[in-house]
Amino acid sequence: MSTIDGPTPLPGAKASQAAADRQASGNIPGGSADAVRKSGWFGRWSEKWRAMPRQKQWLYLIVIVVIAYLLPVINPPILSTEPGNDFPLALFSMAVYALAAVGLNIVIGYAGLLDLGYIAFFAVGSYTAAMLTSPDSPFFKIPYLWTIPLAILVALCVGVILGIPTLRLRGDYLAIVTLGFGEIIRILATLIPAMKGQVGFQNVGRPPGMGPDGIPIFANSNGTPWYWLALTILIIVLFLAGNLERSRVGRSWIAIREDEDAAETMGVPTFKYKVWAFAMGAGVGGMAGALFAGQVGFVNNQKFDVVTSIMFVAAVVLGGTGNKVGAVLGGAVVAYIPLRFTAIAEYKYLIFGLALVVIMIYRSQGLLPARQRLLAYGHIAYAKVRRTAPIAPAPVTEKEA
Amino acid sequence: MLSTVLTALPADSDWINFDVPSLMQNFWSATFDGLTFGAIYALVALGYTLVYGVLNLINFAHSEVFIMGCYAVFFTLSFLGFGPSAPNLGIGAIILNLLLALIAAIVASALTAFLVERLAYRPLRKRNAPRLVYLITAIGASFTIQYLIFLWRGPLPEPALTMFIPTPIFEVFGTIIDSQQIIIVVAAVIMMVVVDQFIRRSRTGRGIRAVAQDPDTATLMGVNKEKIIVTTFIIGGVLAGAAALFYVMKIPSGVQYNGGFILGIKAFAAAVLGGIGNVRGALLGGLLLGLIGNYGQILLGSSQWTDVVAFVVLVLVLLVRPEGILGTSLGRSKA
Amino acid sequence: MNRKKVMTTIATVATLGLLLGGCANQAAAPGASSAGAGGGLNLDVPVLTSIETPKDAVLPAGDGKATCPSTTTLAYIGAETGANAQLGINIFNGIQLAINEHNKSNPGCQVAFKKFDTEGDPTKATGPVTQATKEDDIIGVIGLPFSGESKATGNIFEQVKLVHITPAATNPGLTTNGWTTFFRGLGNDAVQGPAAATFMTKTLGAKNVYLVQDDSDYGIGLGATTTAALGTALIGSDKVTTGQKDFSATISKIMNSKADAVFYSGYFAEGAPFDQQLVAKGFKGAFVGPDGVKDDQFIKQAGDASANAFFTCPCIPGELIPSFASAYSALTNSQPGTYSIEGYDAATVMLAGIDKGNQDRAKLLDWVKNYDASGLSKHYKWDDKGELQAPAVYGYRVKDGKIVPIGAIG
Amino acid sequence: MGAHSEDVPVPEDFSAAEPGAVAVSEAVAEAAAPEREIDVAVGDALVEVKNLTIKFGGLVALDNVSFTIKRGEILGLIGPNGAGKTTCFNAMTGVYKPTSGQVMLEGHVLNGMKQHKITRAGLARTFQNIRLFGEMTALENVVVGLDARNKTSVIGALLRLPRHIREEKAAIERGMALLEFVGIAQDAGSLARNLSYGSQRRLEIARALATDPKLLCLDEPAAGFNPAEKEELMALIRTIRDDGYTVLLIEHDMKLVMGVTDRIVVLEFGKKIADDVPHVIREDPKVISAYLGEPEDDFA
Repeated sequence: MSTIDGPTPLPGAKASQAAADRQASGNIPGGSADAVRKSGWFGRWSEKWRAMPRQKQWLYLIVIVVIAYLLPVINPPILSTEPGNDFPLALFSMAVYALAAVGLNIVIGYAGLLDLGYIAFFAVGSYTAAMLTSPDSPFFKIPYLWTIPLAILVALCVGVILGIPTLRLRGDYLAIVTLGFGEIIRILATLIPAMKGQVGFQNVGRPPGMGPDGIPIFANSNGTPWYWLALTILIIVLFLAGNLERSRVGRSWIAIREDEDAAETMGVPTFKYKVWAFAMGAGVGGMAGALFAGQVGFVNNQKFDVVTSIMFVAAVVLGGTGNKVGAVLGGAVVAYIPLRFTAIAEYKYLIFGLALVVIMIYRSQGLLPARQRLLAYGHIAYAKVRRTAPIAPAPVTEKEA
Repeated sequence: MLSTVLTALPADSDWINFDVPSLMQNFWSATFDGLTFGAIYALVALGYTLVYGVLNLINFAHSEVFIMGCYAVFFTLSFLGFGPSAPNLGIGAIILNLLLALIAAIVASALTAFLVERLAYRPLRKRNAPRLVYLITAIGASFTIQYLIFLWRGPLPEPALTMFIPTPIFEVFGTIIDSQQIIIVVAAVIMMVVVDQFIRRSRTGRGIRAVAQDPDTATLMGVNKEKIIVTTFIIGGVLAGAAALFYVMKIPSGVQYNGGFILGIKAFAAAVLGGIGNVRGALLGGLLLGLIGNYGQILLGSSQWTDVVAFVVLVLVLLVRPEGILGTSLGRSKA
Repeated sequence: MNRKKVMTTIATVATLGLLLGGCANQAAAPGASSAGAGGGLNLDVPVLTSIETPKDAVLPAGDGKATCPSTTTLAYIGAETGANAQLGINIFNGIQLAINEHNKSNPGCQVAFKKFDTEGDPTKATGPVTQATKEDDIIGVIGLPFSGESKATGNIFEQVKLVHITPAATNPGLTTNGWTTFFRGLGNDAVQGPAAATFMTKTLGAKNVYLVQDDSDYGIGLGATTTAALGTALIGSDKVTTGQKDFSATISKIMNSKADAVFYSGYFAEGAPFDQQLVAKGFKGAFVGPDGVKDDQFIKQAGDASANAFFTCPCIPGELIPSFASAYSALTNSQPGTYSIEGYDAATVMLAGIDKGNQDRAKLLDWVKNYDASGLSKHYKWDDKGELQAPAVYGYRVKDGKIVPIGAIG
Repeated sequence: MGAHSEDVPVPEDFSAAEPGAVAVSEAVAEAAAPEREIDVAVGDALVEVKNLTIKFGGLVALDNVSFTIKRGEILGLIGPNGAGKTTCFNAMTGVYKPTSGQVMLEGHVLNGMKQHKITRAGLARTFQNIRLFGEMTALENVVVGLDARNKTSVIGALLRLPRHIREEKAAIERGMALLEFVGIAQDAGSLARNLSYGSQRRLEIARALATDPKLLCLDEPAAGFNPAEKEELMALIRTIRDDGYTVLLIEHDMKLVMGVTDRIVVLEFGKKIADDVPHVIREDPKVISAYLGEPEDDFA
């Protein structure tokens, strides 16, 4: 039993029923009316997006990215988390959460593996950075920036090590086992003396550079450069995730999510790709952890608990499972809400909980339910189809439903 | 990474060692304590297992169903004059009061379960939402309830109240077994047996199994699926309410806004260990998890090991038996 | 089905009856009377009813003639929510009291007070601390209460030379970071641990002490200094986890070890249920905890079991200073809690500086560095690392459901 | 349950084009799998099933069944309900492990191989109860099948190395060709779950063909079709065979089986009871008695 019941192929009676339904709804399978009804103004918005010429899309993207970079400088009044929390630092937190959510989206959204212990990889990344840069650690030291690729690598390996035994399990069994592993990693940080438990590691390294006032550019109180670093990494990761999505790898993941047995029968080495998904997600999580460790400058075992892990899952689903842009949005929102509402500190988690329930009830597909595109050159083919088949009433291709 | 950490460790690398003499010395007390707590796990685990059986849903808000029961116990007993000191009452009066608390807890938990189902899950079922979405609303509902309690009662646990002083009843292998342990284990096992029989024999129980096996066919055969789902949530709530009474009995200061969360996770692990969807599996899983945790922490020398040992065993069991120890599901269990 | 339920209920009731029958015949609850229960232990330590406040104690009110810009702000940074919120609430109420008293008598100098919430979590602390350091009006900070968050953020204060006095963080390592802006308003664990050991072995006369520590920075640090000071009196030790509720395995080890005193190095959230379960299992000895356990919440959550509890604390019993206690309860409708008076005194140090014209960060830092005067609780003079020069550790015990002081113990 | 042919503008096209279909499709198959060696040695054994036995607990689902599938033929596997057709099928494609016996493809033993390796070895299948990837477009579904022959690695995809780009472009082209071949090219961009029933069945065939199989196993491909659609399907299957593929067909509908297959293996209670060309099977008393009681008027 897979945890993500993708809309299954429709056998027997259900199929004809569904077909009849479709006829009733105007006989436009996956037609625009259908889509708009299901996804509201976001859907309309994303439809417009698809209809735009590529140059225009790029233009918009560049504007969005520039605005994203300028956010800490603009510090927009209503959006800002001040006076409770420093806004650039809040943005950094949001970017880190978004990064983690993009990584987890590979595991949950693409491959359909419910991982409730994702925090383990975040923790591995944090500890990698801390133990190789903090003066509190007995290990050899390397410059902070080197710990980022290393954190990816270590987390990736841990992902493979944890994945090989656990990924034979399906669905909710996988969920509880990953949850367990998440806890185990945290507790081991308490139990293994070298990992220093709650005592933790102080003065975790930072990227080089000194400001004119003698304070390092990447001081842990200086959110803006950290945010820019995280945002840049986030954008690169989004590009790479897009590459994976529109390839054999992404297709295999989605196929596994949709129907693991059928995927195996179609020649997809499902186990191998599940491990890859796990490892890729872990790598991104590890990177997010290393960034986080660098900014906070202090790593101990307190942050890596089940609740944070579940927050990451919430971010992915909230944003729209399977949609990497949605994951960015989900991650940012999940990090933002508690930071924004510190003025009413006591209500922040209540607001968070209610928001999860309400959003999920009214937008079950998440905030951005756009479907992933799985072919690098799909638009060419689909365009050809559109040209040659003018009879079909405006076949809306490769769009969400 | 672990291995690098281990090999690169300086002299203090003896963080893991097996204290067998300590385990031998404390074996029986660890066993009885483990069974007591395991029985509580089992009762909560049943709630997870039943809901999972009919809806294939991890009801993350079940821990809050449980904690509402704890609050009901606390308020009822406070109202009845219980406090930090052992009550100066006769046996009959104590039993009566505890029964009242039990009823209150059952009502509170069942009501919470009902409301969670009604407000968080039913709207999703109507919309045919993907299953992951249920998980997130469950988490959202869990947070909401927790922080409603937080706003109402504050961050701290409620003051302790003593129901009765546990008295030694008899001694086995040099270890005293007290009245509290016996009450909890015996009552929990009786309840589980009742539920098991109820699922197997009653009409509603058959309905539950039918829905668990195949919701569509069950509906075609005239089973009212919605009603069955609500009933299942309520049964889970009733058991969580009972568990709440025993939990507060054992840990008087456990009544706290987030007090159910970790216990909920352990109970869910117990359900999976025994074979999720399987009523007897929940009992077995709960008791085993209680025992394993206790043995593990004594063997390894600190209670910080409890969860590590419990989860490692869970993983190992699942690797050998991917469906849990008693791996048949609720639907397929024999009538 | 109904019949079955009824039958089960009857069966359950019958069982309950049987078992409770056994308990009703038993004598009074163990631990209900603490005196002499521990066989050879001297548990009846006399209670202190008043302490002497320094005659020359500086009070926040000052001389009433101070003037300062209306933007002058002091801040509290620390837990307002989260598991350890109560400690934070105790502290900022103390600060609020000091500032209220100051502003009332100094119409020309109205100092503003701001609070920032860290939840006591080191990873959440950088945001609020950075925000506070960016607000130029904030010239002095009281906080952060916990060692972990202090460790994570000390360098941010250092970068902008913003003075902060912690009213509660006791980890000895905090003053070894070379920070010039960090001051500790109480004795650290290196002072408390030995004092606790002496208290147990000498005052209580314990021969076999079992030490249980949690996994917190605080618990581990204090556990280490106490272990060292106990020497051969220590017969065993165990570790527990933050958030743990069931201590049965640890307790069975303690019972088998025949310990006559248990030292719990951690916080009340775990300490209270631990003591409660310990006594419920028939433990007759003394339960000793440090300042993290000393809280009214401990008594509430441990119930009657708390009758066997003693505490050590580098904090001064604020409730024994009548003027402070009454003013505090007028403000908050509750008695002063642990560290209320430390918060009050720390605020007083800074307010006195402001009154003397030290109204920017650099001057206020200098003021605190060279401070040498008595507060309501003790004498405040820091060494070059930011440690108090003459800290005191007090002993407390539970008597009739209240925490009462039993005098200085080291 | 009839499919809604108005959903499917394809069949009309297809039946109209039927006379020339073979000629067209050869070119199509060429595009779909250009590296494929056209098998000339028609008639030698492609797959050998030897003494295949499968037991579930005490139940013998398949009892010592042997048969061969010759290169270039359409072999029908029939039998009453519960005769073990699907079990046999699942054992061949690696879903079940045989209790004893062997399945060999071109002399290589398939037993114990992972399912995806069996597929890559050249054995593809469709599902009786359609199992498409619902959230993917028709084209993407087919490309998943094509990926069985692609070699892009994760790193290659991540960095868009040349091979990835080459394979992606080729995959689109071949995928479209295959969709055209089964007649649903217009729906290339529609989500599989939104396709009509008939198109979903066709898409399953296209997806299986995309793995470039030596043997194509179809599990009741005509289930739920009306007679007209069955006709079209028969034509399609023949075209596939004429294109050089070998086909194993499990089917309930006798008319379809008799009309399209070159040879038929009949199972009953897990045992093979007949193995011959259609017109002999039609007369076989054992087969007739096996089917007695089953109201298959097509057959009687």
